[in-house]
Amino acid sequence: MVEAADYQCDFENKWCPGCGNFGIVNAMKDALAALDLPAEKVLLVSGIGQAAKTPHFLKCNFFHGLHGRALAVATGAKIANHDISVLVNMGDGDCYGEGGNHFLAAIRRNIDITLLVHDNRVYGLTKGQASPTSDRGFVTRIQAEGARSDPMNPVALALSQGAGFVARGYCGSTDQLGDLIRQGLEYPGFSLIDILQVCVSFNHVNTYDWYRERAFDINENGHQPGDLQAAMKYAYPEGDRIPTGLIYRKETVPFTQRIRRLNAGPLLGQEYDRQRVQSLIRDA
Amino acid sequence: MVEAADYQCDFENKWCPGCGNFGIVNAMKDALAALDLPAEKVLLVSGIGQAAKTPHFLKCNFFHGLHGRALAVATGAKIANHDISVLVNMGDGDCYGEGGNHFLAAIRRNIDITLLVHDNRVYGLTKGQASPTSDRGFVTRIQAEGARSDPMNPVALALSQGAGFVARGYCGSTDQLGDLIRQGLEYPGFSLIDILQVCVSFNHVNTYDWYRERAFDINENGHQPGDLQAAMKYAYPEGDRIPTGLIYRKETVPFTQRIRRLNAGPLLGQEYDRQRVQSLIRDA
Amino acid sequence: MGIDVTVKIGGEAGQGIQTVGELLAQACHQSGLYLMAVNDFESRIRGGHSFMQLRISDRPIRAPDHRVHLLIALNEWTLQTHRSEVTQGGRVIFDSEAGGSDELILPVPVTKLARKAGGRIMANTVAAGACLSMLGAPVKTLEQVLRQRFGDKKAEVLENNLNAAKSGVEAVAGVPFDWAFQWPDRAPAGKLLSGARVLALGALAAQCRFAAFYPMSPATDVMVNLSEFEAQLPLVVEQAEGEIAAVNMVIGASFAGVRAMTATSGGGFALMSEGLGLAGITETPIVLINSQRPGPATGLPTRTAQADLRFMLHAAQDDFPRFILAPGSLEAAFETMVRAFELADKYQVPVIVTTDQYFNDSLAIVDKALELPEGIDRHIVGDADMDDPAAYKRFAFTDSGVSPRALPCSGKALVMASGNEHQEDGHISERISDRIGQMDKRQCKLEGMQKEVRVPETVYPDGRVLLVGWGSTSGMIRESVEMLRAWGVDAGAVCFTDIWPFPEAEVTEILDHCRRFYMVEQNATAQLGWLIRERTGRKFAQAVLKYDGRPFFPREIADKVKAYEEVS
Amino acid sequence: MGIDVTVKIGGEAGQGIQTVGELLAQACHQSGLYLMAVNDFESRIRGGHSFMQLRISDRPIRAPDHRVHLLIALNEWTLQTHRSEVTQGGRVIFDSEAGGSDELILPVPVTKLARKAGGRIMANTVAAGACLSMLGAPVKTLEQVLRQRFGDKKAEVLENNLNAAKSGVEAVAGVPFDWAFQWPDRAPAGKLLSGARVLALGALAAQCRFAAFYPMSPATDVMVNLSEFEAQLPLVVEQAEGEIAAVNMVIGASFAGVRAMTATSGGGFALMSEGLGLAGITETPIVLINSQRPGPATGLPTRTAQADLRFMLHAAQDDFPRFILAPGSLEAAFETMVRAFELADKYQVPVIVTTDQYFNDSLAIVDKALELPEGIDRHIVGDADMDDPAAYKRFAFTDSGVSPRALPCSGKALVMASGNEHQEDGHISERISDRIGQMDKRQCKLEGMQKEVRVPETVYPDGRVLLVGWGSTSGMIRESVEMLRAWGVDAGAVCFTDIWPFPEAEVTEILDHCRRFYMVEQNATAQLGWLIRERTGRKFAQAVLKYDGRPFFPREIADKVKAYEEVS
Ligand SMILES: Cc1ncc(C[n+]2csc(CCOP(=O)(O)OP(=O)(O)O)c2C)c(N)n1
Ligand SMILES: Cc1ncc(C[n+]2csc(CCOP(=O)(O)OP(=O)(O)O)c2C)c(N)n1
Ligand code: SF4
Ligand code: SF4
Ligand SMILES: [Mg+2]
Ligand SMILES: [Mg+2]
Repeated sequence: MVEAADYQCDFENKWCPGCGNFGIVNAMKDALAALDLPAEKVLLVSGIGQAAKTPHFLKCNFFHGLHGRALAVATGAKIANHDISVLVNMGDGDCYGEGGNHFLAAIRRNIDITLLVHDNRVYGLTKGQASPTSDRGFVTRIQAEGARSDPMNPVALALSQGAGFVARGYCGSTDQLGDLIRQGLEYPGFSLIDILQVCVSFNHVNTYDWYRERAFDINENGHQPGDLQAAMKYAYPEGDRIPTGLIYRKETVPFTQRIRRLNAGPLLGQEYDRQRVQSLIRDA
Repeated sequence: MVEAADYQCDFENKWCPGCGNFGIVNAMKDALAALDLPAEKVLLVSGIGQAAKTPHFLKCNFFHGLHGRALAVATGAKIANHDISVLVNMGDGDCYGEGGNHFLAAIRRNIDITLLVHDNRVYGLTKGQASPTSDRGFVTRIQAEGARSDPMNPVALALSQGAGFVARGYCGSTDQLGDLIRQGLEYPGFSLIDILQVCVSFNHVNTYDWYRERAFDINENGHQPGDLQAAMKYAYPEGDRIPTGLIYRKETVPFTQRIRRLNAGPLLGQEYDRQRVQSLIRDA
Repeated sequence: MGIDVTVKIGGEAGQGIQTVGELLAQACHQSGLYLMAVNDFESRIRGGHSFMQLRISDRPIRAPDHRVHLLIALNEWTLQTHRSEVTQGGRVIFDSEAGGSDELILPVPVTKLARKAGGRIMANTVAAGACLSMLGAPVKTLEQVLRQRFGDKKAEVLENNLNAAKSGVEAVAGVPFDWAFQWPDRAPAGKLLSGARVLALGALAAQCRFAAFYPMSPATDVMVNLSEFEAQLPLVVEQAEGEIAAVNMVIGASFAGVRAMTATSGGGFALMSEGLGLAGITETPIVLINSQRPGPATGLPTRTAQADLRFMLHAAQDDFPRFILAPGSLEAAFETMVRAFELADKYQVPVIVTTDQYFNDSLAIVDKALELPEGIDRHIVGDADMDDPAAYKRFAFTDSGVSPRALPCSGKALVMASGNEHQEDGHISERISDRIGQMDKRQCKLEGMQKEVRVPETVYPDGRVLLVGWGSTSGMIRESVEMLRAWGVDAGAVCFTDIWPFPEAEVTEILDHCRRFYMVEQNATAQLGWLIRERTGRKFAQAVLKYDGRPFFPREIADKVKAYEEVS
Repeated sequence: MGIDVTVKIGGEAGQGIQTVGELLAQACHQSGLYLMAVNDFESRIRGGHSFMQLRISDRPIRAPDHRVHLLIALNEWTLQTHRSEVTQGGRVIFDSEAGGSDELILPVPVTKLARKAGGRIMANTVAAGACLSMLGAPVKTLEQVLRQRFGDKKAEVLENNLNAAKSGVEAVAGVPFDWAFQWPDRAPAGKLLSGARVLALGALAAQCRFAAFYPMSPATDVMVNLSEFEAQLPLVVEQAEGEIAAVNMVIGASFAGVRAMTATSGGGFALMSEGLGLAGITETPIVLINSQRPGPATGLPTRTAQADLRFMLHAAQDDFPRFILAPGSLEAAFETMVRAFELADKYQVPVIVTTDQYFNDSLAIVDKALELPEGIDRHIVGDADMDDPAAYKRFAFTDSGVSPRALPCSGKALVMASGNEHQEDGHISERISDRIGQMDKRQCKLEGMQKEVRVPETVYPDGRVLLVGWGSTSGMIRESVEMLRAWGVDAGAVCFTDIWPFPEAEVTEILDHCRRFYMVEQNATAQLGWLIRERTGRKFAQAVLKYDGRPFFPREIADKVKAYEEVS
């Protein structure tokens, strides 16, 4: 039996006290334990930013790469060895800003990884610039007149492009979040969990109090994740209420199953027939 | 009075005979003439690809840049001089593949440019690989098992992110297309016109015949561009029918109006008060 | 002198120039001849002007010739542009119904004959027939090739093509041609391959299992060739959403344990440069082919250059070790790919293999058998190799700088990697000791790497003057040296394959033997020349540079060097 | 000897180290002293360990000192880590309620006093008060600074801070301190600015109207400083969706007619490299600041390095002209920015201005008035300057390589630009004559550009040994030379500001005067050293290299050179 504590890591944490990321790490551990997934079966991949430091704070295999590029790394790793569970931690700037194009491509590939976006609506590690999910008008040191772009809606985007598993979590609701992550890991295909994450140092608008007043659980309220139209509605906050939970889920064919060759097992493990290669080259 | 013929250019055209791009160029000329826009008022920006060669085939000011990056160049140019009309020509690979992230950002900025995507569902200039809009299963020389990713739906994406002007044109319906381009140019804000474009050399699936059977004009059929829900429905082909026309339009605040400074006129033309700068620097 | 004849076929893109070329090439190959076919085409799909230059010989050849013996002009433009290149006794077959042959031009109604044989599309076959007939080839040669090519099509197709070929042959029957030659009837020598295909085969031989790419000329064909084997081998070739994605996917796949590569050209390489550094600091083995074309930026997309050398050498912020290998022949390219994957794994570094459009798109005979390496060492450890897997440190300090590499999710040993500076176990660290330790660890691999580096190949190394180049131009340089020697210039050649780590001592020694050395490069600034100066202090006398996007002819190199020699 | 005292304030990120440092710096500045404040912090927002090192003097200073005279330890870690740096007669103020002062350590209950004065947050002010009091500063100095800083806040805030300061002052009242000094009461010398701010002011002075960026340490602060002026001037600063977008926006804005720039660091620069080539081939003037930090890849994000020199020089495929300028002081940086925009416009090329984290994040006194250039020449033509605007050719061949530049949409002249190779009017072309013509046109600008290049600054150019460096380390190198001379080594310094085009002749001459030269660089391979070898054939004797992410101290340079000298 894998326990959450097995993922306990004694490397010094580098986040601010009170940061919403702590809740996310706990939820991840819970989910991994719930699925009885040992570290040997799990690969964490991340970009660059506060969110992207996450893998350092769990005891696991990980690859902490470049700002914006985690999904590409994760895709390569998953294709190479599709027997392992691949979890990706990215910030909102990381995933929807620098990495926006890979986000689109991951949805289209339906690559079987679980993407956790620590969506704090701000660039944390670089000290508080507006992010793609910051509201228009969000004031920062460098956006004195407020952010000029409209915010991206990642949930709506994913739904519009046919994503099969789309959820919105909240760092303050660890149980719900842990359960969403578990479901995401179980889902065969690309799963997006956009996580409302509080940044106590740079986002003084979207605080714990702010979310507490707004976030509500749609599944508890009877939402059926198979209902695309309702999902599209829940993609957008309604007035002051922010829907959280599993917004949409449908059956899909994950990417590695779309590659005929991989039906024979993970690429890494497949036998390489020297004779066959030699004769193919001879006849080429 | 500006006439379409004013944009006639004697630089040798480099497209294949029968290419859908010819219809697009004609529609562009018609639209520019309809708006009485002289070349002095228009800047064409493009990426790299067959579509991106378009500016060479009109007599106009242009910047033919890098694969995928036209929207960024156009944004910079528009901010520098928002008095001019900026038209962008990109291919589907160009805009939704390499340039996908800039496409997202352009929608969020609502930058006042008109984007024409020559969507031939294939990489033309590089000889026929699958593009982001190719159907899954689309067979090419390098995708022998067929494209593995699901196609992107740019219209749905734009709508999901709050774009204010979203249209789908067809290279074979030049009048309709010309009118859409005209409306796009008139629209204050970002306008997307995804153009179903036939590539006679590399796409033998989505041909003139194929489109002729499927494309239909939703505006003729009574669709009101203000209706977001209907628009979302029209974003997706319904069975074998592909909706074309002005799918959605709403009032928005274009990007350059969101920058307080630019209310005083184009950046390029504003006076630079030497005294003031000197004293600002002295006091800094 | 044996056979040495060049045929040039020119026309519009879409007219099937390449098909004519391929038919001729196959015919030559079947007859046991050697050949080299160089492609010249514009960045468009139809129209414009393109041609293929096919050099035929009874000995191996490694360079195109500037002289044209037989020009096949499928349009007026070709005739006008290239007629002056036709050498003494040469002829032009010109697609025309006008008639009126003269000493040079022989009008043949190619298109008309094709239509008669079943359709315009057969024009290529008509042209090939006429051409082979002029060259004195036995009719059966082309027949054989057509049977191979169209054997599995409808019977009618083959029939029509055979007729088309015959009508081409007949159209020039009895026309005298000085350069016709006696066709051998030997078994084919080696294999007829393009550079792109050889690179792909080399990757296969090295057990490459994953390749990601974004289409970009002239690199795409490497991937096209590789993808052909996807169904038959444990191999996945994935088209990425851009070059940045491609290189990061390759890093991910390699980190997870399979040999992985990408291929691109200038602009794509630029986009990959951040990823190159990531492979550097995470010590992830990757192989990256950069097939060069002229820039800056989009430049001339379908043409050739050797102008990214310094960029490849210095791409990405800060210092880290890498290999740069530039094969000079098809045979070398196959082996270079095998070496590239081996070196990447052994030193846990990125390896750049660089070629160019001329190299990738040209066809030639590979004379050496393409043999798989004896065995492949992945240089990987597992739990069983460790005293205590729980204590495994991916970036442990070692004397060689190379740390034992375990794969993630392959045992109890946790594999942790970061693009930030890190401590031995892979966790990020800003400690001075970790920083210096890891930098030194990475940099000190260069010592071992230096020993792997091959000395440039030389011919006539004792020559008074040496011609120095790198990569694909090796063939032209060698042939130009022969010309120079024939003209009485005591010349030799130095052709670099391994460029980085730089073979300092060896190159210094070679260069110290000559009176003067000349750089021969397809760029505007003699990039290798300055690198030689940097690393050896030795300075080239002059540089023969070509940067118009077209490959060198041996003769133009020889001419320039001779001119320089005359004034020096 | 005059005043030369270093205060080091250390604690956790988020404790307000920078605030203490700024208060002290302002106090010194107000009193007419000179200073330099260097920031050292980790890539995190709270916790960990960071410090600011403030050197105070009555003469201009341009480098940090390795000796610490007064250490303010806001936590135990600081005390343990830095106590050994405290020099003879120095003291440590340690935030502790424990009491028990000894010769070195003076416990002061900083946090407790702050709480008393109104809150923990005031700890910075308490510390500043204690520190200034130890140094012998008149009380009114800090009072003044606090009034300036909090004058427009609520009265209570100012009140509390004044009380906090007072309690700090009182806490150390009467404590003897060897390094206390007589505070002058002079008018402030120059202006107190950070490197990032000076770069921004320089851009303003050059009439930069558009800047696009993607946040990246240590470049972000340039943009933060620039954006401050957005409301007051015709200036737009836009956060882009990534570095690729940033550089392309800048190209678009510049093409459309305004002066435009971006600022980034290593990884971002890598992503911009394709765009750099686009600026190159389209001859669009852009200014790009690359503020370096250690790599490879993400490396050490908040630390300093000079390790991208060769990358900047060779970034992007194929050859094209560019400038690389590396200012060595704040004054130079202001002027360099003005020059950068001027040179970009004049030669229609990209100009890279390079600094580093040490440079951007340090505060110092700028002694020279920051004056706007007399006038600004945009080197732009309009219809009125042309005989026939309809015949305008953006890329017309000229002797200088610079073609008259018109702006698009500014008249009848059509401006057409392409990242593909092109003919004179800007339309794409694959013709050999256009290719060679345009390449030669671009490359021949280097002749004019070469004349703009400034010779490296030298001190004691006749020294037997020369220390050679570039950019931000100029201050440390100069000071180390003084030390060496004081120790009897006949040393001089050569500090490069303009690196490319390379001042070949001048550097050769300078270097030929000395017996030996040593490179002093913040990278692992002596990047400038090898460039010097490449361009002059002269080779450095040894290199003093530091690549741990921390800036040089003059003393460590001097020590190493002395050691080399002793064995040579
Ligand atoms: C190519 C590149 N550009 C910029 C950066 C600088 N950078 C580091 S983290 C970050 C953004 C952080 O924001 P986000 O992704 O939202 O993560 P958070 O810190 O908020 O969790 C940026 C821009 C970088 N490391 N690499
Ligand atoms: C950075 C970079 N990557 C790749 C290429 C090669 N390339 C040129 S055009 C093109 C795609 C063409 O497809 P699309 O954008 O759909 O335009 P089309 O030719 O179909 O109109 C590609 C990949 C390039 N020029 N630059
Ligand atoms: S800056 Fe914000 S996101 Fe980063 S660790 Fe601190 S609270 Fe968390
Ligand atoms: S390849 Fe296709 S898109 Fe390109 S010009 Fe030809 S038909 Fe048009
Ligand atoms: Mg964030
Ligand atoms: Mg296309």
